[in-house]
Amino acid sequence: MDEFFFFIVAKYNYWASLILLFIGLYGMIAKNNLMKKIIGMVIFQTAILIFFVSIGVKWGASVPIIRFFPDKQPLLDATAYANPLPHVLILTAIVVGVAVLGVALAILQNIQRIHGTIEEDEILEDMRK
Amino acid sequence: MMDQTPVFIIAIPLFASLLLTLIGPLGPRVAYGLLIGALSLSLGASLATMVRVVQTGQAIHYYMGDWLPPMGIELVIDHLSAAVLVMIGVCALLSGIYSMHTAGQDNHDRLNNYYALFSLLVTGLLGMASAGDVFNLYVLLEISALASYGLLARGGGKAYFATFKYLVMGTIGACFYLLGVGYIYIMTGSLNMADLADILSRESLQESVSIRIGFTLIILGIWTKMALFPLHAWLPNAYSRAGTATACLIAPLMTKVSVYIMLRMMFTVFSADYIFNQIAWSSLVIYMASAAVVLGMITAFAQRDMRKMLTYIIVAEIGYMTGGAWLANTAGYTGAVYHILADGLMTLSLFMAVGAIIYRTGDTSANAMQGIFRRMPITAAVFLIGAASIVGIPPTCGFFSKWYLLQGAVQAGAWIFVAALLIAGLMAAIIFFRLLEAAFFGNLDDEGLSVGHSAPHSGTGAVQMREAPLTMLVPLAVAGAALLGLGIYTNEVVTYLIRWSVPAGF
Amino acid sequence: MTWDANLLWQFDMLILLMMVICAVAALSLKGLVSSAVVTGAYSFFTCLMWTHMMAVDVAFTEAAVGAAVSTVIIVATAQYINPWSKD
Amino acid sequence: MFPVSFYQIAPVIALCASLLAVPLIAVSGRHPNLREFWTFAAAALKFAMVLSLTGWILAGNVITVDLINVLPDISIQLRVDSFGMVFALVSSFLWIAAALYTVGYMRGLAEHAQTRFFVCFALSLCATIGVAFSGNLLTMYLFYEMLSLSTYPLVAHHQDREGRGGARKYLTFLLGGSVGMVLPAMIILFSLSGNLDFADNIYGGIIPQGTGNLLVTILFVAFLFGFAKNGIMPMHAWLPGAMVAPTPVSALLHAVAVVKVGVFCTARVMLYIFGIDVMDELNLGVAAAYIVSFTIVTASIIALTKDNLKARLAYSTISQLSYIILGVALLTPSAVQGGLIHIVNHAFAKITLFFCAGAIYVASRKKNISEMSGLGRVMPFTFGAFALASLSMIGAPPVGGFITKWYLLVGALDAGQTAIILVLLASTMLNVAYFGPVTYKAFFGKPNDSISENPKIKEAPLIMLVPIVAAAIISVLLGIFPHIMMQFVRMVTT
Repeated sequence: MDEFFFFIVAKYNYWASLILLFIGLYGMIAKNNLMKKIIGMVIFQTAILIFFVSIGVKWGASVPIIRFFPDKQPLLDATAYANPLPHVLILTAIVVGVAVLGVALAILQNIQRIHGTIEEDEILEDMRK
Repeated sequence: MMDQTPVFIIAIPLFASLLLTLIGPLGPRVAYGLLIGALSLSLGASLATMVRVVQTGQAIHYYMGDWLPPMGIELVIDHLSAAVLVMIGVCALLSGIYSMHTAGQDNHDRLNNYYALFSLLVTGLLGMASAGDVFNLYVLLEISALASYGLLARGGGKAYFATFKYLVMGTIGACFYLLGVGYIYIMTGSLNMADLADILSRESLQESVSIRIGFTLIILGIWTKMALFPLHAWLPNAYSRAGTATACLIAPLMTKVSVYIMLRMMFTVFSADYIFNQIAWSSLVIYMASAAVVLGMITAFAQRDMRKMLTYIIVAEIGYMTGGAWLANTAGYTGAVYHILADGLMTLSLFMAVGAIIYRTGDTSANAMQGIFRRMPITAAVFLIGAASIVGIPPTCGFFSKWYLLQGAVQAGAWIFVAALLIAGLMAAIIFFRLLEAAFFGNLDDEGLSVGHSAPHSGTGAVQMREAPLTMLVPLAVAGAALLGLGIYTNEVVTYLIRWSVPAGF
Repeated sequence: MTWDANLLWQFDMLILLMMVICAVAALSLKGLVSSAVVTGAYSFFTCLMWTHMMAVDVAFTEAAVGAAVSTVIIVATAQYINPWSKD
Repeated sequence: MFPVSFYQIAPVIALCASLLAVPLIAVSGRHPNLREFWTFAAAALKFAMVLSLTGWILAGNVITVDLINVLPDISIQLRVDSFGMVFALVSSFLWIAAALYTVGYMRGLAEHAQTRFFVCFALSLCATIGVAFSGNLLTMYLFYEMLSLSTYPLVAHHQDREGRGGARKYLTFLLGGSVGMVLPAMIILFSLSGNLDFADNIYGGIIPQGTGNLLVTILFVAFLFGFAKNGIMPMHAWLPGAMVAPTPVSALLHAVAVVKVGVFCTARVMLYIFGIDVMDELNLGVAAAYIVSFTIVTASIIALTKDNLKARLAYSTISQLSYIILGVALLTPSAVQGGLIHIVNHAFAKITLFFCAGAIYVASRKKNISEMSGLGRVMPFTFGAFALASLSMIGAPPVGGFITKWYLLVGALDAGQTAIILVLLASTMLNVAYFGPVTYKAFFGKPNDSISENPKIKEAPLIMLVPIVAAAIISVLLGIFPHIMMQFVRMVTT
């Protein structure tokens, strides 16, 4: 039981990102309001990003900025820093996410303009007419 | 200069799209010229690269800014990507030329922005085909996806909602892919494809659950993007409601490039051995592909709207390629890759032919086909060639891809896939026969319009011919000729390009 | 400052809990504007989480792009459309 | 006679002659005389090329020409051997006759869309020669499909509901057979044997040793029924439906190009892909012989019930085609020779019959046999030719059909198949029963009012009459001098 508890707790950020992932997925698929779908999408993307950043975390590591100490060599030991590569990737992914959000909202405004609503069932009804 | 061709392929359309957003006041003519120029140059660079790859027999590795992998961005152009790059280049250039009249019709204002998105989409596709890095692939996937959302939404009206659905599904797919990449990265610490392939081939990782989850997520993400059968629901509405010029660009290319990514992931990053012996989903995927082929064709049969019919045929064609790739033998793989090239051209010529018919008649239903052979003989001829190719009649290229796929299915003993391919061929024959009969004889139901037996008639003179404008007709004719040309030169394509990329272990 | 789970894991848990709560709230609130604001809060907690994970550069970006720009454009759109959702 | 290099080019020229004529015909659509000139020029060139090859082939040579390498292991390959020569000679010669007749028919009835008609006519002849000269199964399949598609507009020529329905049925059966059966069978065969080239002789075949019997049988059945142009029941249904086409097309379809291509492909596959040895070992020959025997008898009985002359001829065709396959299926040399020579004999006789039917229609607008009573007195040449050709169908000496029957009977005796002999005799009786009355009534029946009171009814135009009489005479000559064609056929079996 302890081992299982440790298994759950030690990787809690992975579990949290998984929960957020499913919340987001639920929002994208089950919600009727298109704006809610978009918010679900944001949550979904962020969950994956949290997962990615968690990869770079290490025990006893610090912010990946090389530290200089007075009268000492700079600390160049890689184990002292969190892995920065996922961070770099995530920066790109965040920007991509915002771009998608922007396009989605633009389309949403046009849907409102054309159909007069952003509720999915009402749109489908409107299209059937 | 020749060493730099790989980067020109992508950089030229990228900078063109930036430039295009800035030159709005100069008018649509300038924008059109710039777009065509950029696409031609990019195609030229692709061709030059392909020639180099074929001559040297080796993949070209290009390091962006001389940063070496696994840190730097690497472009890898091997035989497979060279073939796909040229296919993308040709399709993009043809649909670019074709867009002159229709783009203006669909987008009344700011044509330069439309062309900027057009160029950006092509950049993303070309980048995906040449990326040597799984994360770059994600970024380029999203670039092309974003551009395609923008383009598809410009169809107006009902296109917005269809695009929104596509956007949601596309984002889910891309995020799954990214999550899968994350899993792979945890286990390997690398994102470079060649590097990953090297690490993943180690014994210790073969059994790893994380790798397996990563692979599953990546493949699911790609399947969503390429609209494989149960995940295809977004595609028909999104594509059929787009503007004509947009549909001609996106329909042939987006899904085909996604199939290319699937092949890349399956055989370059992971290995054939891992996919077929460790994962061992083959039979399930073959069933899915068979279902895609048959149900896609059946649904296509039920459509009255011509473009919607074509989009369901795309769904079926995706089944062809997926099935071929998962047959786990050389013939199946060859068929899948050849079908990427063939289907790109087939779909392009059919969409362009239908677009030209819609342009002249203003009708998107099958009724528009009536009497097309008399009124628009060249368009009708290209439509006929494209239809023959989908049905699989020699010497069009569709026959040869079907040949390889069937051969692979027979060798693999996948009889369900054989049956699905044959049924799909016959269904396609019926679908197109209906349209072509109307195109040939005029009215579908009423005999009044058809030319009676006794009426003396000299043929072409009586009905006024009214072909689409030249900018539509020329790419249309080129695409039709390319279908035949690709079919006749199957041997060369297979020998010089596809055979080189057959993964080890087949 | 280093990653030390013994010292700060309760804080970590708290942030994650807040994120989940914000996510659920953002999806279930009827008013779209409040939904948008809660999404901004969600972004802000993400930002904190990342700071805590030693990813300050990502946290900066998220603060600027996620918490600020995204919230602003969502709120702006919510103004343009019907601000009350059915679910 | 000619330099050797000539023999490499001649088959290609023969193939392309009609293909090259297509754009010329299409362009000169507004000048009927020029348009017809191109047809004749192409037909003459084609026939000359085929004729020039005869000496070389008779000397025992086989010409192979690789055109394009379409797949790494298979190329589009032409091969001229004595078997293909028989068919190529017949079809290229009959194109000239048919073209002559067609011009008369089309102008006589002032048909619409004549340019399209001649274009498709030329295309289908190109495909026919392609099938005759194909060197492997893929090439044959390619031209087979080309023929199906290029004859579609011909069948649907009238563009009315009936014509469209017939053409739809036509394409459904042909494409269904070829895409649904021949294509997969071909690919399975390719997976088994690694190539699709026809074997050098008719005994060995190319199916590798040790292939499962069941698989071979399945392949055999797929090929037998898949080449639906051969009209074996139940894949025959397109043939009566395609009767709605103008008569020159029916003549072409039923006598020369289409059905003969079906039969030729079936025979080619049976002899050069499976080989006599394999068919003998698995009893496939006997099975096929009984299947086609059923077709022979049933089709003849159905023919008896038809009053429409063209429909009767159509069922007669179904029955006669099965003779050819029957001969091949009996697997003895005489029977194979008898079957193959029937390609020639039936072609000339049946084209005469169809030409006659068309001439009667042009002259008197009559389609039904019951209305033709007494017509022979007004149209003696037409009905004379008709009588000769029916004799050939029946198998009476001295007309060509006799040779067929003779060899088939000898072959059946060799094979020891008494039942087949009975089938042949029964079908001969039935042939007499359905062809005899037509000629008898025409010459000796009492003319009904519409004929005796209408002085306009006279012989068809000369341009139609010449091919009719010529084909009938050749039909007779084939019976008197059978060795001209038999020497090709004998080379097949040795």
